[in-house]
Amino acid sequence: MENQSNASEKNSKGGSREWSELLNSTFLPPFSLKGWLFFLAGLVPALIAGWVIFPMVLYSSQEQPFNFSHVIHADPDIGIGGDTELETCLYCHYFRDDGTFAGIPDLYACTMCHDDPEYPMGDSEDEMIFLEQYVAEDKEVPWLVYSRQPDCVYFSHIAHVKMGEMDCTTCHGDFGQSEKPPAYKQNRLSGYSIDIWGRNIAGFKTDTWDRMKMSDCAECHTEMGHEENNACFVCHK
Amino acid sequence: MEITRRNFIQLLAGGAAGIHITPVPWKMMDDIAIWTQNWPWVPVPERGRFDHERSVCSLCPGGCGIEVRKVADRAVKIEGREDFPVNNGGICPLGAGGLQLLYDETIRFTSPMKRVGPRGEGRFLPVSWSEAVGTLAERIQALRKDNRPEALAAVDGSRPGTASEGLVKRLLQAVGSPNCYSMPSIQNTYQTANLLMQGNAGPMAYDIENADFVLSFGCALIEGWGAPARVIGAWGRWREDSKAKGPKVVQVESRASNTASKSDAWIAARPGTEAALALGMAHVMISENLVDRSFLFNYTHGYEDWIDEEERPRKGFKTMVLESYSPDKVAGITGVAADRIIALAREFGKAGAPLALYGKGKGNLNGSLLECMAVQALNALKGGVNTPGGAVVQQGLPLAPWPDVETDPVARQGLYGGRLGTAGDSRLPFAESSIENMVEAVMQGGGASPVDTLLVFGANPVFTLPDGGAFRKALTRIPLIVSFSPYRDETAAMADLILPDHTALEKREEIVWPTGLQYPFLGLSKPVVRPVYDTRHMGDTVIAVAKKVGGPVADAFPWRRFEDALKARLKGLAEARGLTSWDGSKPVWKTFAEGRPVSPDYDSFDDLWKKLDSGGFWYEPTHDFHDLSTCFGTPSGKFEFACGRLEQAVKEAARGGDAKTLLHRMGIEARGDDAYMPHYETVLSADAGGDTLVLVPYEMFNHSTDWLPNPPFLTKTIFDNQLRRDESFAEVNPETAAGHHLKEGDRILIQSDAGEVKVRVHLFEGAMPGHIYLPLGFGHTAYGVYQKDKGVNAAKLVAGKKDPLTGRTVWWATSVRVKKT
Amino acid sequence: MDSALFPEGVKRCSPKVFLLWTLPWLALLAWGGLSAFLCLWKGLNQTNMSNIFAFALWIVFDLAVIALGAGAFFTGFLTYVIGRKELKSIINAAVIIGFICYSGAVAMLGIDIGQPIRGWFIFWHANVHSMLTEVSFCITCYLAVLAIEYIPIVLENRQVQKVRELRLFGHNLHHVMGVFAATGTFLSFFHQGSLGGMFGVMYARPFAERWDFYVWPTTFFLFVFSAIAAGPCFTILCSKLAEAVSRKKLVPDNAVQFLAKVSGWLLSGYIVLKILDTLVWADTTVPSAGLELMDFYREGPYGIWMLIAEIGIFGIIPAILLMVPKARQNPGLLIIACLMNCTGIVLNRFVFVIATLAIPVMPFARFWSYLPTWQEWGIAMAMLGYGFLLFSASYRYLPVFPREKELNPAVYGA
Amino acid sequence: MSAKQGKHKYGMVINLDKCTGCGTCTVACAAENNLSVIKDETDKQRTISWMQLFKVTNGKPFPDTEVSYFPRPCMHCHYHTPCVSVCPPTATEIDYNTGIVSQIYTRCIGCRYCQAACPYQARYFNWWDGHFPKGTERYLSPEVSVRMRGVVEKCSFCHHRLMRAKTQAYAEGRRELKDGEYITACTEACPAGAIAFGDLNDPNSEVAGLSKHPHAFRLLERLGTEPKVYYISSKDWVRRMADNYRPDEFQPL
Repeated sequence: MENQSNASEKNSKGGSREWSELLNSTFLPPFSLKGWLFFLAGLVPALIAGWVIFPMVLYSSQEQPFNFSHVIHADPDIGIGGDTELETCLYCHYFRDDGTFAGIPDLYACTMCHDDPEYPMGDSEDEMIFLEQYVAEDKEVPWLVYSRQPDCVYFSHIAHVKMGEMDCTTCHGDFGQSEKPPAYKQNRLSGYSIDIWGRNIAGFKTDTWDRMKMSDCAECHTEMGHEENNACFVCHK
Repeated sequence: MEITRRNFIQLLAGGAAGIHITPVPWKMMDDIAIWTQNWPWVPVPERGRFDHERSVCSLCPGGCGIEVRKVADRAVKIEGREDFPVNNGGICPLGAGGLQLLYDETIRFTSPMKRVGPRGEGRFLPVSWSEAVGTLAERIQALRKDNRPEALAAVDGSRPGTASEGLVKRLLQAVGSPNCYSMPSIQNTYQTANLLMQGNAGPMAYDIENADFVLSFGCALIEGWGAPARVIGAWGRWREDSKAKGPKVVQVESRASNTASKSDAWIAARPGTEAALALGMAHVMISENLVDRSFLFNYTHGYEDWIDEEERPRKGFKTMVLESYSPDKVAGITGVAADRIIALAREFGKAGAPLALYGKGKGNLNGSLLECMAVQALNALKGGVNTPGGAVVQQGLPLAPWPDVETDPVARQGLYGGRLGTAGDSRLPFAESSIENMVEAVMQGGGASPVDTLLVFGANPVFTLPDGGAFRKALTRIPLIVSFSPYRDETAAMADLILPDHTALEKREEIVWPTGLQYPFLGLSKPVVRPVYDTRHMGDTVIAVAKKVGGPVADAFPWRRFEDALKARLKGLAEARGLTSWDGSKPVWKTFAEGRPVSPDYDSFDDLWKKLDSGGFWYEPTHDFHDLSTCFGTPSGKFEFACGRLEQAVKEAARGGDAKTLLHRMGIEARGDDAYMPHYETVLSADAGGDTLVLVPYEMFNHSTDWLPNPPFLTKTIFDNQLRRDESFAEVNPETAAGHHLKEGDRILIQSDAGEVKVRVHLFEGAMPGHIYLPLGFGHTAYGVYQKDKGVNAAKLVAGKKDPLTGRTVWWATSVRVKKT
Repeated sequence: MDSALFPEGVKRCSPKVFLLWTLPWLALLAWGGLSAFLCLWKGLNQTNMSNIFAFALWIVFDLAVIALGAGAFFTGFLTYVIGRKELKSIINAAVIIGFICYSGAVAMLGIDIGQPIRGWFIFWHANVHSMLTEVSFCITCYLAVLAIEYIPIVLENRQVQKVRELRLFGHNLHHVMGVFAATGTFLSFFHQGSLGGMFGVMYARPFAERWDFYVWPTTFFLFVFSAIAAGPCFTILCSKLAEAVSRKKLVPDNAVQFLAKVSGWLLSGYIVLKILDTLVWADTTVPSAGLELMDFYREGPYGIWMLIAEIGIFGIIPAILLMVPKARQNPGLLIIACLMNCTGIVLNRFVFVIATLAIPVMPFARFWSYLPTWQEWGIAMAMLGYGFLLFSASYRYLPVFPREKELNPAVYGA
Repeated sequence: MSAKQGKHKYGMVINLDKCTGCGTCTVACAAENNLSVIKDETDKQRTISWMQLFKVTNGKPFPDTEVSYFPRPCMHCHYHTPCVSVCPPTATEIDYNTGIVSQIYTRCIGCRYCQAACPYQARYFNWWDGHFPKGTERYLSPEVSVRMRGVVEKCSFCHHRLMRAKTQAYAEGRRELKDGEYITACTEACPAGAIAFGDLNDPNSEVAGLSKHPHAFRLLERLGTEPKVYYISSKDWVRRMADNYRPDEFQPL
């Protein structure tokens, strides 16, 4: 009995010393070179996996049904002209009488100009695809919407564009100048577009249109002195 | 080199350190947070342009204006119209839940169908329209070939006076069958009462808004009677503030219904004794001289004793009432204290513009003719006939008649001899048609059923007829049953062929004169959404069938489509002086009372049609109250207390023989002159009383009780002491319950001569002692999960007397036995 | 055959017997597993919980086991912070029981919430004003602490000891145990309290509402108090049960007696406060809500008996039994006293959860009764099975009772 | 301390003298807000009905019995909102600029603490996956997101209708709403016009006036939750039903 307890006493005292040695030699410098190597052997692949492979895996990429050039359509000589850039945008992406926003124009809106499937207005084959497969078939174009928010989100364009006098670019960037719509990248986990879910994998934000998440809305509301608009129901439904 | 455990740890440490300075953990955390919020199987409603369609609700005869909110051609909400004179913004539960009747595929027929498997099971296979129409047409041709066109019968739930009803009648007439049966509704009762006392076939038109004392005999005023949104709207105005004085409202009913409770006073008379109560009041008013003598003297017949053309002295209404309806006697009959009757009579008699309304619940089922007449007699006593705030005498809508049907010999013979049962014959001169009698005829004898082919339009008699299940039995003997119902209802389940109609929001439908409305009104619904399934307007189908049958039958339908037939009728309105819009500035009942003529806001029929199509209604906001000398179409040309037409009919039927036995067969026990005047006939069979209870089925406003399925949303408003899971509750007065040793929630068996049901007990002080109350509309055996097998159908228990003269079922009082289980 | 895993030189029953012993508990676990699957797969419609009984059997169970599990932190507190050496002989048992109670409770909560995969939002989007947030934080942290306290016991397994690093690791954990004991005490104090607070702050539920003392409603302190009063008794009961089953003496009497005495005094203190609290509540909160005390005790089965039983029968009596040395030294009375004490606390939690929700506040709202489904019972019973299994296994393979050998000379020889 | 004062304070006044107990408000609410339907809607412990109808009787024997109704939306308690303070993941919140108590379904974890804390039984838990029989998903409105199983929901004063009204106003170049531009679905549907809705802060609004009616009262006023739903009844027995009173505490008018 006696010696037993003594033994354990000593053991544990000695134990503590050994223990600290063990810890030091494993985790504290100076490391042996071999130690370093092993450390790096773990570190480097991890970094590659995290910064290079992960982003590729996380997002799927899809192309639009056919090419659409904002440049051509927004060219006053060929397509739509407006006194201001905003007016040009609003020509197709218009507000309805009840103030709701039409978003991506439906087939009906397009056929205002592209009224006859037989007679294309330009000479691009994409227009032919559009006329043959959609106008002729009277079928809506299944556009992939870059800035589609989740269903639980309510967003009022008129409140921002008309009352808030914001530019389209603030959130949508320079889509208006695009020759070709970029690929639609969807986050495999959250299911949302990279354009609202953060272009930068690390979550850094250089331009206002890099991201359209709740925090971004709130941030802007606050900056503009509209904290009151950070109440849940203002943007949720 | 040898790898130590330590090196391994270092490797892991490196990896761990590394991954944490990449976005992986942080980005993942963020994305997973969102991932947990996505539930793939939760529907995400499609976005799109918001839109509105203005139309009229045709789910009930109420004629409410509705605005249907649409998103990208989907109807997402039904709301009331502010610019509509009848409901002025309001709507009812059924209307608000209407979309569930449009889109729920599980309760609808998605195309024409042919039955497979046994009747009642409801298993069908789709067939093409041409095949379906062909099958029916050939059958009809065959019947006509063997000279028995009368073997074609129809049960029609279309509302009286609509083009739909007209087309069905027309089809049968052209084919040669007199056996067209309309579903019972309070309208029949009103029209017959009007015919007998006022001599016109117009609807009952009550100027409620302008009355200063409203005495309702059983109308569920705020629970769906008449044009619900109209009455409830008025009710709301009356209760605006204790300062704003509405009329005093008194409800006569045996149960503390919402109407009874919310009224200013509640008179609890035994169900079926309302006539006696009215006559008891008459006794007081007459003896205390609280009557409008000049009206009675100038414009009524049979009030005072009179001498007929054979110089015989006849008893007048006054004498009859004074002899037989003293307050004390009436108190004995009704269970209402004599002094209460006297007080009520005095109030009614002293009021400036009192109005006595007659009804039974919502009015989906028939009422009692004699009761209706007795109540109308009260109005007459006060001169409240064709006056502002009274019962207005109206002649019906000025619709253009269709060309007469050219019948061929086959048809003529069928029409002459082929009448089934005895409706309209000597026994029931005033029952234009009686399903009860058709059922009787079909069940009679062991031979083949006299009905070979039965068409069912917009009705579900198997469920709604309060006949203790007799109709269903009759169906089993009918070789071919064709249902036009859009819904998988009980009757359709018995059918062999389904020619599905559109539902309300998909079709054109008229609302001809909302029940009880004081001014001429026609509502016209329009399709607010494209038909969701492969269905067809029942009118179009009827025309198609007729065309297919060919010959004179086809010729009877000189129209391509239902809409042409409809327009042909509506042309009549173009001639009349009505309006098709309402600016909302002044309620119609005000302009109506002022009686100023208006100039129509349309100049041609096309103009009218355009406006009807967009606005959805036509009305005449004015009325001539001064034509009392001309407005009555009775033999005497006056308002008749002693009904000449009735006496005439009985005389003819008796053919000089003894009227007594005939009257007895008509269900009238009263003797002598009383028989031809509004009087009281007892409704309960002799075995009532003792330890039996009187079963009173009641209709609910917040639950569909007629042929339409109940939208599940409405069940949210049902209390769990009316229905709990699958069990119905019967309301019993605590005192009565104690007598039968029943506690709240007990399971009991209710037995009548017709059948028995298992329900649970709910103790309710507002239930009349000795009576037991069961809600109607439950106990479906068809439709979808939300309607099927929920509770029991009170109609299946109804058994007992028939209403005198009309032969309709007395569904408001059946004596039953109650057993605890 | 598994004897190599047994602690140094102790006797344990044969694997066959041990297996037989575990069977019933495994059965309970299976039942619970099925229930859990149904609840997670089909949703909480598998239970009889409702919009009226938003909290039900599971929450009662959680509150109860967390209260009873308080023995762990309190004994730890007495052992390491106060430094009562005699308790070293029972601290291991206390820790394991605590670990069982808390891990079980957390598992149950995971099934109880409607959106288990979002459970962590409590931390992700924490609302600091919510007592439940506080509870979740402290319980999770404390569960970690318990795990840390449990590890060294595991590491003391004979085979594990052979691995140098682990052995050393275990030893060193022992040295810092005091710190964790202190941390545990701190955390437990708060979540035990917050659990009480959860109900005390429902100020629109007069039956539960209590007046605030500083930022906390009195229930905050009462729950802490009652927990530390009942916890040790539960520890005693468990070790006594272990002794009965193993037919060995495992804990020296001085330890048990000390815990019992402490429980007794704490319980008596608690009861006094509880009575005061009830009086104040009945005199202020209740009338201000337009009610009278008896209004709460006339619905269905929830009569005034609850109050009498909770305070009188299962409060005062065990308090006295535990305080009087003669009484608590009598083995039979000691067990009875501990049982009653625990029952009283469980009853208290039951009343706060079920009765609070069952009694309608709106005059026209009606009273509903509630009976759990077999799925609900399944989860609850699995908790029991899990406890027995883990404790039995620990006893079999770990030196839970360090003084087992010296206390059983008959078995192990002097 | 008293509740924070915001710009608007939307509230409701329900006149029980006008109310006929027809249930149109309940149905209109269900249709407007994409409420799901369970097989046994009469299982009142588990059905969801943001605007729930409660039936009361005066308890007098036949034939003096009277029934009346309490349509009960969420009270949107303005002071110390019981459900808001207890929600662990901040899934519900009161916005003092509208006075509306929100519920964010994608945030809710379904712990149901809010249900326990609410004395009005105004909060409903989704015990089942929302069930929409074949075809009926077509009547769902995109203005209200459909709830998943396992979360709590409640009356939102038809908040999306506020947004709708604002959007309309913006389209017309107005920032402020006129009284009556924003009303809830139940208000709009009631055939008796028994429900009034508007901004209690606006002294000229209909509700502001009605809420000061001598017969106006609120449910469980004594608990101090400051509900923004008022009721009006000229009947003492009905008014007495709205709160708890000890013997002879209640003052008839």
